[in-house]
Amino acid sequence: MVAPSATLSVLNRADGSASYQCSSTGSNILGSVNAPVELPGRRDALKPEDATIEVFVKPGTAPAGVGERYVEGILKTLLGRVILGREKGYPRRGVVITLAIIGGESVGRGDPYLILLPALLHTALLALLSASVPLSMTFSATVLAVDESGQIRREPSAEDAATAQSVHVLAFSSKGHLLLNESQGSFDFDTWEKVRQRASAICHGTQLVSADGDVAMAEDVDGRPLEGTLRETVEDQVYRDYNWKINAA
Amino acid sequence: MASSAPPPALTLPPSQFARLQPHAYLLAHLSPPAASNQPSLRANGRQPAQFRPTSANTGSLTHTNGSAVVRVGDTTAVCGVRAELLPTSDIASWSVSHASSGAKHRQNTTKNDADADADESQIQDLNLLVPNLSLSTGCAPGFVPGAPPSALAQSLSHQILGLLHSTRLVRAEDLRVWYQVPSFGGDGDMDVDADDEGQKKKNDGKEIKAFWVLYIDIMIISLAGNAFDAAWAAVLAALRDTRLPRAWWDADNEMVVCSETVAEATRLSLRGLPIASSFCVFEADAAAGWRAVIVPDAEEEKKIEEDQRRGMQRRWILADPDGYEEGLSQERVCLVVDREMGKTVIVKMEKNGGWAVDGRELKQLVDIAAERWESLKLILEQC
Amino acid sequence: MASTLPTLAIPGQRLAPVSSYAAGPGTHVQNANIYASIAGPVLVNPASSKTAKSTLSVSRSPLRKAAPAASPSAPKSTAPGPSKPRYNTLPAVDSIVLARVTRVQKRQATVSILVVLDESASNNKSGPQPTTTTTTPTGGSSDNDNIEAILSSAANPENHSNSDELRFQALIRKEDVRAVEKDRVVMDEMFRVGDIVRGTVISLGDQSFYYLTTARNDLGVVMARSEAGNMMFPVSWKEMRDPVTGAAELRKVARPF
Amino acid sequence: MTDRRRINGPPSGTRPAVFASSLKSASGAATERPRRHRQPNELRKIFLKTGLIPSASGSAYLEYEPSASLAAARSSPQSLIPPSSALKLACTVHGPKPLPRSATFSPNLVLTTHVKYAPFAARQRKGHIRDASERDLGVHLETALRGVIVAERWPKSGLDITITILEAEDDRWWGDAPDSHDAPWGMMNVLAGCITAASAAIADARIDCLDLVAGGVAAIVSDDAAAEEGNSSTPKLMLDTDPAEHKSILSACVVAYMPARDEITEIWLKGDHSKASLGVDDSSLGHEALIDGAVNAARGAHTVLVEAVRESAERYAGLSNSDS
Amino acid sequence: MNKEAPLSIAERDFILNALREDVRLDGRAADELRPLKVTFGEEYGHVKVQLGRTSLVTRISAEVTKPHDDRPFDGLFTIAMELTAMGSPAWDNGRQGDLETYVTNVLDRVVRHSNALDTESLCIVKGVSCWSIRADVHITDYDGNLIDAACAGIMAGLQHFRRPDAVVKDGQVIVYGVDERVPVALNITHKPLAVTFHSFDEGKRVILDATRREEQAAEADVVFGLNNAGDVCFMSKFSGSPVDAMVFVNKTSVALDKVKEINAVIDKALQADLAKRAKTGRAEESRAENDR
Repeated sequence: MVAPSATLSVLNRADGSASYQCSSTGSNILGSVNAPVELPGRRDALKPEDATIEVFVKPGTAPAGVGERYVEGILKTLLGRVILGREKGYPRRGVVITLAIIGGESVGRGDPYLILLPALLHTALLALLSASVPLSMTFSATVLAVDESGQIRREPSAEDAATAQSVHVLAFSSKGHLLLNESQGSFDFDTWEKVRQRASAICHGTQLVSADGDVAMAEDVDGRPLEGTLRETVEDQVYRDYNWKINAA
Repeated sequence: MASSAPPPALTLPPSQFARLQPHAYLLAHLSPPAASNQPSLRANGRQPAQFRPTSANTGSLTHTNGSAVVRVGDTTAVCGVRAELLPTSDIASWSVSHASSGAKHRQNTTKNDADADADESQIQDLNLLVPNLSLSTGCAPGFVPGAPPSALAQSLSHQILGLLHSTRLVRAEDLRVWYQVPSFGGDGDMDVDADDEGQKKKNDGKEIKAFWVLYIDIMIISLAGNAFDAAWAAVLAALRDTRLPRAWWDADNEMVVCSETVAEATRLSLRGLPIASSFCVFEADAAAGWRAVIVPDAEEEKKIEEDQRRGMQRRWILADPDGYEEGLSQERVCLVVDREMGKTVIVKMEKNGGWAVDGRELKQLVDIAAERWESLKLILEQC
Repeated sequence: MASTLPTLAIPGQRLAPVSSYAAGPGTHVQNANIYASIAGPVLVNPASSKTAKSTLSVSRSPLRKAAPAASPSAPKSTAPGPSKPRYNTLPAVDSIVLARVTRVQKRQATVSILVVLDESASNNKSGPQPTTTTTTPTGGSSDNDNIEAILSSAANPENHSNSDELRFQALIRKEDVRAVEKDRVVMDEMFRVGDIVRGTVISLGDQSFYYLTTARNDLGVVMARSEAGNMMFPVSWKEMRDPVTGAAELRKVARPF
Repeated sequence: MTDRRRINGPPSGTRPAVFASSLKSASGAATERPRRHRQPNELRKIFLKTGLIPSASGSAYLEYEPSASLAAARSSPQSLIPPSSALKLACTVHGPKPLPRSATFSPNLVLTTHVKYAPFAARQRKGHIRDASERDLGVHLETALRGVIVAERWPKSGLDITITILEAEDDRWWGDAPDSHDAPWGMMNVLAGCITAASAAIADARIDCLDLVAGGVAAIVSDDAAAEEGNSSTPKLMLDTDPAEHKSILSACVVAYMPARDEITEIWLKGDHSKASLGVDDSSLGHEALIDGAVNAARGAHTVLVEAVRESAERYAGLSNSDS
Repeated sequence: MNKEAPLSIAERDFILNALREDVRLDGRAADELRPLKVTFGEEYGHVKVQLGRTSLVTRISAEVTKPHDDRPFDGLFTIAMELTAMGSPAWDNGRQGDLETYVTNVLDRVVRHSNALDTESLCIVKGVSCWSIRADVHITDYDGNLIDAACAGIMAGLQHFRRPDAVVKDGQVIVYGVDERVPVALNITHKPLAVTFHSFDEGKRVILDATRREEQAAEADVVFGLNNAGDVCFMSKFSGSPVDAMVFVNKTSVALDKVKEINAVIDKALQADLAKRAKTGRAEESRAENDR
C-alpha cells in the first residue's frame, strides 16, 4: 500500500495551501485556504456570530457543475463542524477553501465523487492547518469498496468502484468519532459494520480495537494509519517553519 | 437544563417564543419538566421517530408520460416525467467503441433479463436520465423566483441523479428502440448495415435506432423541510406511472415513429423500490458544536451516554424533520433502503455534520427506515 | 342592509355607510361606503367618546386562536387576549418589537426584527400607549402568530441564500440606547451579537433600516447568552449573569417583569 | 448549450416523439377535434383552494375542470395524445418583506410577479429559464393586481407573487397545423387563471385589496361544427374557450375585473374580429361584446373566488375546524 | 469585488521612481523575463508553469463529440480559464471578473484564432464525430503576467498532449486506450506565444513580464502574440494611457527574442520529459511482463 503524499504551503498568495496525492485512486489535489477574509456579498443577519465557510471544488478538465455543488456541500458541512468559526477574528468573516483537481480522471456526470472525497477532505484539512485556522479536531478519511464476494478493497480505482457492490467513504475525527459516512451501492448493515471497522483501522490503526493477533495483521494490510501520515506531514512543516526558533533554542 | 430555560418572568406566547428562542422552544417540547407529566414530543406534535403523514397521487398531469404529486406533511413535490427520443445517429460517440472495454461490455444486448445487461451503463454514458429539481417556485421564502437553481436545488438534483444511477432503477432495455434489419440483402441500406455486421452493438440483425431520454422534472411546490424524501418519493411514483409509447424505426421516413395507442404502450419495469428516510440530530446543548470546550473523544462519549441515559437526554434523532427542526440541527442522516426477498438492503447511507450518530444509532435508523419502507410502499402502491 | 353587519367579510364586500361608522383597519372607503379590504371577522370598536362614531374594522388576527396541536408546556404560553386591530403587520412608529442583534459597531447596533408586538396599536387612533400595561404582550399579527408557518420554514435558515432579506433590519444608534448618560454609552457594553432586544420604533428610517430606541426602563436586552454560551439572567439594569459560570456581563438590560 | 447549474440531457438534444397518426394526412386522423359540450356562456368549473403552502404568507391552488373530451380520455384512455389540457397552477405570496438592499425607499408596497411554466406543463417541453411569453404573463399579471392592492398601507416593503404552472392550456388543437391559428390563445386562459389564483392568494395573505379581482376570457370563434354541416360559419361569442375545441378563434379577450366597483384593471385583447362583424353584419360581435363576455366570465370566476376566500377567512379566524 | 487591494501611494511612487532609474523591484532589466520553469506531470498534457511567483497548471483533455453543423470537417478546441480564490484572495470563486474575461479573450486570439492547433486534423468522421480538445488553465498563484504564463502553459500542454489513437473501420470508430496503442500527438501548425509589456510615464518606460505590483502601477499594457518565425498573430493595446507607435516597432523584436526564449524552455522541458518517459516506459514494460 503506497501511502499518500502531501506537501504543505505550496503556494505564495493563499493564506494556506496543500497539495495531496493519492496514487491508488490516482487523485492529485491542490488546495488553498484564505482565512479570515472579508466577504463582500455577505449580509449581517446571516449567522452574525460565526464564520462563513465557502468551499469551491474545481474539476481538472471540465467546467464545474451540479456534482461539484453537491460535494462542496458535503465538505462544507463536515468542515463547518471542525472549524472553530467563533474564535476571535473569525465571526462574520469568510473561510474560503478552494480545491482544484489537478490530476487524475474527471468525475463523470452524476457520479458521486466518492473516490475523490477522502483526498478532497485531507487536502482541505492540510490547507486549513497550513493557514492556521482554529480547529476543534482533525480527521482522516478513507474510501472502501466491497465487491460481490464481500471482499473489502481499500482506496479503489474508478474502475474498481464502478464494478463494486458498494462503495463507502468514512471519516473519523482525531478523537475517534465517526464524522462522515457516505455509502452507496447495495449492502446490508453487517457489511457496513465490517467496513467501519476496517476504515477505523486504516485511519487510526487497530490499537484501539484490541491487542491480539489482529493488530499485526491489520498493520500488515493497511500499513501506517492515515492519521499518523497526516500528522507527520504537518509536523515536518512545523519543523521547517520554526527551524530558526528551534535551532536558536 | 436550567441554563436554557427561558428567562424568568418573561411571558411570551408560543409563537413568539418559537421565533425568538427556537432552540429552547424545541428543547422544551422534547424534554418537558418531569413534574408536568407530559410526553416528550416534538414541537410539531410528532414522536421523534414519527414521519409526517404522506400521500401520493399519480397520473394527473396531462402532458407527461408519467407524473406524481407527493405530499409529506407540508412539503409537496410534483414530478413529471417526459420522454423524448435520442436517435443514435445524433450520438457522437455512438459509432465509437473503445477497443479495451468493447470486448467486455457490448455483447449481449438482446438479453431481456436486464439484470445482467452489460450495456446498463448506457443510461449513464448517454445521459438518458435527466432529473432536475426546482425550488424557485415560491415554495418557501428565501428562494428567489426566477433565479438560477440554488446550491441546495443543485445538490438535490445531483443526489437524485446519483441515486437513479446507483440503484439502476430504470432499465436501459426499457429505453431502447430496436430495429430488426430486414434479412433480405441487396438494397442500398443493407450495404451499410452489412459493414456493421461485425459490431457488438447489434445482434442477429437487430440494431438500436434510438433511446428514450427521460426528463424528470421535480417542482417543489411547498417546502417545509426534508425536500429529499418527498422529491425522491415523487420521482419513484412518477417513474412507476410512466408509460412509453411503442416506438419503431420507420425506414421510409428514416425516423422513429410511435404508436399513440395506449394499449401498446409499456410501463417501465423498475428495479426494486428504494425509499428514502432522512433524519436530523437535535442537541440539547445549544452550544454543543461551537462552544470552545473540549469535545469528549469517542470513548468518553460512550460513558457520558451511558450515564445520561438514566438522567437527562442529551440529543434526539428526529425522523423526517420539518423546516424548523432542520434549521436547528447540523447533523443529518439520509438512508435509502429497499427490500429484497424479505431482507432489508441499504442502497445509500449518508451521515454528516456531527459526531452523535455512529454504528449503534445507524442500526436503529436502518430499522426505522425499513418500517418507513413498508408504509410508503403501501402508499405508492395505492396511488 | 347597512344595519346588519356580516360576521365575516371578504375584500370588496360593502359593510356599512360612512354615516353610521368610521372606517378602521382592514377597510377602505368608496362612495361614502365602508368596504372590507381584507378577509376576516368584522369588529365594531365602540366609540371612545359620545360624539364619535364606532369604528368598523376587519380583524387581521384571529378572534380566538385555535390551540396548536401540541400545546407546549414549558414555554409559558399565555392565552391570547383580545387584540387591538392594526392596519398591518409591519413595524410602525411606536411599535414595540423584539429583535436580534446582528452587529455591534462603535456608533450603532444593527438588529433584525423578529416579532412586532401588538400593543402599540393603531398609532393614529389612541395616541401614545401607556407603558405600564405592557406586561403581557399578547395577541400578535397574522404573520407573527402562525405557528404552522413558523414550523414549516427554517428557524435558522442558513441554507437559504437570502433569508435575512426576509426580516426587517433596524438600527439602534448610540444616543438612543438609554435615557441617561447618553454620552458615556459604550456599545460593546450595551449589546452583543445574538442578544434579543426589546425596542420601540422611532422612525421608519431610510430604504434599508428602521430606527429603534431602547431608552426606557422596560426596553433593552431581554435574552442573552454569555460568552460560555449559557442563557443569562438579569441582575441589574446594566448587568446579566451566567448561572453556570457565575460570570457577569454588561448589557443594557430591560426591566424584567 | 449546457447549463452548469442544472443536469443536462444528451449534448445533441432530443426530439419529441412523433406519432404515426400525425404523419398520415390530417384528414385520415383517427381522432377528432374535441367538441365543446358547454353552452356558449357556460364556464368550466374552477377548483380553487387557499392556504396549502404554510410557509408562504398566502397561497392558492387553482385547477380548471377538464373538458368533456379530456375527462373521457382520462377515464378510458385510448390514445397517448391528450385531446386537450386543463389549467393547473399554484400561486404563492411572500411578504410583505423588506425590499432588497439595492432598492430605493418606497412609501408603497412594491409588487413583483413571476410566472413560470413547469417544463412538463405544455405539449412542447418548456425550458428552465423564463422565456418571453412567461415574462409577458408576469407583466400582465402585475398590471392586473397593481390596481387592486392598497399599496400605501405597506410602506418600504415588497410582495412577491410567484405562480408555477403545472399544466397549461393548449394554444390550438394538436392536430391542427402549427400555423393554422397560432396566436397564443392558451396563454390568455392561463392569464385569467393566474389573476384569479393570485387574487385568492393575496387575500389569503391579508394584504389590503379594494376588491377580489377575477380573470375571465371570452372569444369570438368561427364555429366549424356548423361549417362542416354546410352552413356558413357564423362567428359566435363564447365564454371561457378551450382553444383546442375550436378550429378558428378570430379574437379573444382577457380581463381582470373587480365586480364590487365594476372596474377593469387589466385588459388584453387579441385577434382580428373585423371579419366577424363584417361577415354577419352583427355589431354585437364588436369589442364591447367581447369585453362584456370576458367580464361575464370573470364574474363567474369571482363567485368561486369568494367561496375560496371566505373559506380562508373562516379557517383563519378559527371559525371552522377544517384543517388545511 | 474581484479587485486586488490597491497599491499605496508610497509603494506606487517607489516603483515608479525606481523604474525611472532603470531599476525594478526584483533587480531585473526592463526586458528580462522572470525565471521560467515548465514541468510536466504524469499524464499527457499536464503542465506546470512557474514564472517568478506566478504559477499555473494547464491540463489538456480530449473527448469524442459531434462537430458543429456548419463546420463538419473541424474538430473543436476550447480554452477554459477560471480564476479562483486560489490564485489570489481578491478573486471570488464562481464569479467572473473583468480580468478573467480579458485574459481568456487574449488567449483565445493568440492560440485558437491563430490556428496553432490544426482543428481539421481532429476530424474523425465528417459531420459525425471529431475530437474536442479542451485546455483548462488553473491559476494557482498570481503575481502578474497571467497572459504570457498561461499562453506558455497551453502551448506546452498542446505539444505534450497525446490523444488516444482512433481508427475508422467500416464506419465504426475504434478508440484505442493509451496502453493499447501509442497515442497520437496533436498537429501543431506553429507555436505562438504572448509577450506582454507594461508602460509607465506616458509610454516612455516599457517593461516586460511585469509582476503584480508593477501591473498595478502601470498605465497601459501592450500584448504581442507571435511565433518563432516572427509572424505576428495578435497585437493589442487594450486600454490605459497612449503608447508611442515606436514602442510597437521596437518591442516586436524584443518580443520575438522572448518567444524564442520561452519556446526553447518548453522544448527543453519536452525533451527531458520524453527521455524520462522513454526510460520509465521501458521499465514499466518489463515490469508488466513480469507481472504476467
